[in-house]
Amino acid sequence: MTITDFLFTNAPALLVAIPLFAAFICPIAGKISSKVRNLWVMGMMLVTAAVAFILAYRVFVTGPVLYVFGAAAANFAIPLDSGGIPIRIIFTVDAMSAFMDIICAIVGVSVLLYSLSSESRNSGLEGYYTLFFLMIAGVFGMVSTGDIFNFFVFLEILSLASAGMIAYRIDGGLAVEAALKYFILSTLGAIFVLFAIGIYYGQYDALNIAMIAQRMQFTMLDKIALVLLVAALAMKCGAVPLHFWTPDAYSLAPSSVTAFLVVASQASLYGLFRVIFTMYNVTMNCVTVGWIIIIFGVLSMVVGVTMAIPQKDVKRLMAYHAISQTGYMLLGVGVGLAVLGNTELTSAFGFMAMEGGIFHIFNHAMYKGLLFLTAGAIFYRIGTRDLNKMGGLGHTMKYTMIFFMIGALAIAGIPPFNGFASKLMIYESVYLFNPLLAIIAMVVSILTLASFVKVFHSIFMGPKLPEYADVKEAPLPMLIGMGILAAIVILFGLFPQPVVDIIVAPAAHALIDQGGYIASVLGGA
Amino acid sequence: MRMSRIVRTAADLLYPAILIFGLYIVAHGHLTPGGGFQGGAVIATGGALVIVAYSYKEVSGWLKKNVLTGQEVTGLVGFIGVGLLALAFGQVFFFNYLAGSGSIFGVPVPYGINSGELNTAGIIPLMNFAVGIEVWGGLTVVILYMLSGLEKEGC
Amino acid sequence: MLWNLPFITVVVLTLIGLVTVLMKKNIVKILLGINILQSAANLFLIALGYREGGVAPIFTLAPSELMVLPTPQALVLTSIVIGVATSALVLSFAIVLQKKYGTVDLDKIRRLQG
Amino acid sequence: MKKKLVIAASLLIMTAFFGIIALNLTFGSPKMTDMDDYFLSHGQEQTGSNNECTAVVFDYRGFDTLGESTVLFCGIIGVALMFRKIQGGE
Amino acid sequence: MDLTAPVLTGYGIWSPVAWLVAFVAVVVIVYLFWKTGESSYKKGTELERPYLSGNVEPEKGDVHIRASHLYWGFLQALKGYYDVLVPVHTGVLTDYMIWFVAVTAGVLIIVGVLS
Repeated sequence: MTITDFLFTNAPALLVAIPLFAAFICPIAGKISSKVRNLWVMGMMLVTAAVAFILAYRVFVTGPVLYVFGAAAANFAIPLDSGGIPIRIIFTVDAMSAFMDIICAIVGVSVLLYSLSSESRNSGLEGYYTLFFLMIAGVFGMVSTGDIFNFFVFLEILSLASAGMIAYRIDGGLAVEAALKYFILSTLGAIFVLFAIGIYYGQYDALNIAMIAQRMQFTMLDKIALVLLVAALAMKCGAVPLHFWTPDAYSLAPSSVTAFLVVASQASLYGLFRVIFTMYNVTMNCVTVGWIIIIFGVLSMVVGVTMAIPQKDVKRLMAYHAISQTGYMLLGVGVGLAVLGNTELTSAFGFMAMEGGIFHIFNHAMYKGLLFLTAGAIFYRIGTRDLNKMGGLGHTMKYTMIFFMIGALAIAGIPPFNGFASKLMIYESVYLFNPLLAIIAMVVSILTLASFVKVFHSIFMGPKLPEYADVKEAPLPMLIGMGILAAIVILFGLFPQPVVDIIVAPAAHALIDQGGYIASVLGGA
Repeated sequence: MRMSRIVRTAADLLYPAILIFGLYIVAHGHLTPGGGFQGGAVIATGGALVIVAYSYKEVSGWLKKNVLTGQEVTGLVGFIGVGLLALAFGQVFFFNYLAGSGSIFGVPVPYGINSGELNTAGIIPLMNFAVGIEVWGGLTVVILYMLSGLEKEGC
Repeated sequence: MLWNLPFITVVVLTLIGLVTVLMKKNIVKILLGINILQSAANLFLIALGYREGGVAPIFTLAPSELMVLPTPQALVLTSIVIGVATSALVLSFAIVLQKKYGTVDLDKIRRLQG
Repeated sequence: MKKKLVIAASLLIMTAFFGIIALNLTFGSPKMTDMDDYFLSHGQEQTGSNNECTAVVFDYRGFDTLGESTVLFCGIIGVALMFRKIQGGE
Repeated sequence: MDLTAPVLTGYGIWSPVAWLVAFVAVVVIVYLFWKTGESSYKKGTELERPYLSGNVEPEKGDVHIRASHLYWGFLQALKGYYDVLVPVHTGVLTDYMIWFVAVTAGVLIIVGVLS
């Protein structure tokens, strides 16, 4: 067996095993010296990203990849003597999972590069990197797994690691308050998820998502389980009116962590879509659930952006924008869900709306990560997040200003950056569904631009302030980290169609195609 | 604050017993109720007993946080290592490559109800030991960290 | 009604847990409420796996071949350990907040708002 | 006062729906048992473990157990971060 | 694969490259117009300083408009809306959990009873 075969076969397992292994070694590596630790984390991150890209390549070329833990062979999903039921934990990596893997790998690499210098002044760094790798493992596990209980376990890994990271700056106590709010809410959500798992297990004696989907009858109990899962995962992804933890946690976490928390929220969003589309699909009442998702989305968009405008803390403002952008994804995919039962409407605009929503996940992770990283660079140099105390930094931090401009224009949906492409897809397809929703989406986009003009003016414009006379440009590793994300923002803005064709459309198709998912696990049953 | 001599002596006497009992639970995880987590938790309870009987200052002299963290990491690396070893043999992650192989822990088990044979179950006892070591170190170090947090405040 | 008593207990425990979580203001009490909710979830899973007259799924000197389902017990084991980690983290948050804010009352831990 | 009303109403609804769950399931006779019957009948020969719970925990669902140890590790690292000594910095 | 292919959006198309070409063309035209203007601006004279009705020019730091003064009118116009919305974010964890459980209950009613 050659090394390529080995990698191709075992990529889904290595995707989670390598970050976990890196995290386990990290406390020891930190005891030796900080150089060894930095080398270790950077090397392991690059290996993880390479594995993620190999896996994504394989998925986009050959279709869904299975990995059965502990079986005789990696794709041996159903034992011969079991009567057609999967019994082990199965990783089912389809196009949507691979899409999320790519996002996580890109943001992970740039954030880790960035934090090598941004966090270098702090104590407790081995814990920081350990928890960072555990977050990466949690996201990879959540998006790759095909087993609902395994999903719950990775959800818990993600929320514990995120809570530890949010509380990282303990000295003021504010960060601990934010972490407490995040963590208790997410634990409550996790208990709801556990109840839902119990309901599925009690009815169908199955934990595999494909198996549950095949046996799904949409009884009263399934409705309750659906609601528990939707509420818990919508809370985890920060949809209004369950968004209250988001601004606190995003603004108090270190900026590098915040950029990754965006990806973590989107992993929950992925979970929400996976539950709705793969486990239920058309067996449920798509119109009702679709409209619930749309209402979550519209509320998120409007409340998020209007709450952002009066904020004085730059990261809190960006956090509200993150909520608002999550609304676009929920809107796009919700419209796709609402017309799912109707083939004609789906092919007319439903599929396009879903493509827009899913493409927006990618774009949002890139430009919002970039914006949080620039905010972190500013905080690193001047030590405050208060917009009222800032001004005139454009004279000294030129590269940071350029990166901020790219991110701000992308989030506001100004051509030719990537935010415009996905937002246009959402506007035009949603307009065919319900014109009012499209108009709300456009108004929200305008308000986003207005809000970022304010941020840009108060941070970078104006005369050089005397208190920031000797501020220098951000260090090189931070600039490289931001540069990677900025390059992707521009690249995907200039060439959106290849991206849509290669990774977005297969991902949207993988979500809608419930039968294909079941067949890939249960073998054409 | 240290407790009275009676409590301390009782803790001294009980600790080895708890240790043995916990290790027994870990070792027989594949035959009787129990396993790595339960056994590790039992041993950590013994640690908690000692910590409660003596003062934190005294205990922190014998139980070093770094050593316990190292123990925890050792357990975890052992656990994932046992799983990853399967990849080295060309098998799937977490494949039970020792069960029924005739080597250590590889004796074929008699089917149905039987009286139990310790030398069975393949990688399961190895993983039980790894998890037991991890939980032992981990739960003890949590108590120590929390006490150190309270200590700074003076209660 | 009586044959479903474990499930009724789950409902009662859930209610108690939710009331504790929503009405109490002390962090430690809220943690206890969450632990009650977790116990309810664990009891729910365990009760799902019971088979009339079954014994524990261990073949060592088992009294009968009729056994309860093993999967819920594995799930509950996982869930209990997750609960332990959760409790540890929340308690340490409570200790740090007590040090920094001088209180564990949620009504007073509200410097982040708006 | 309005808050109490909301709490009462939502608790009532939650309890009602959880009650529906409780009444729809029967204790003592699971609806489907095919996966667990497989564990009970094949566990001994496939894993060699007499304790089928351990067989499920460490073999059939071993990956969950890795995740579970990781959760514990996460909690411990988080606690360690909470009580670390801060040297300067932010 | 055609890198520059436009995105089909269901209603129209979006081609960034065509947009970019048009953008550059417009910029060039604007530049040409701007070039034809009279360049009477002289450096190092009174023209450089702002004219404030004969008052003394304030310090540079004082003329910077701080963030909280921006969009004051917008916030004032929507005062009723913000008076409702901002107090909802109380900062008390209990309220957040009540929102969570109440929304769950509401969705339970919608999905479980009404549909």
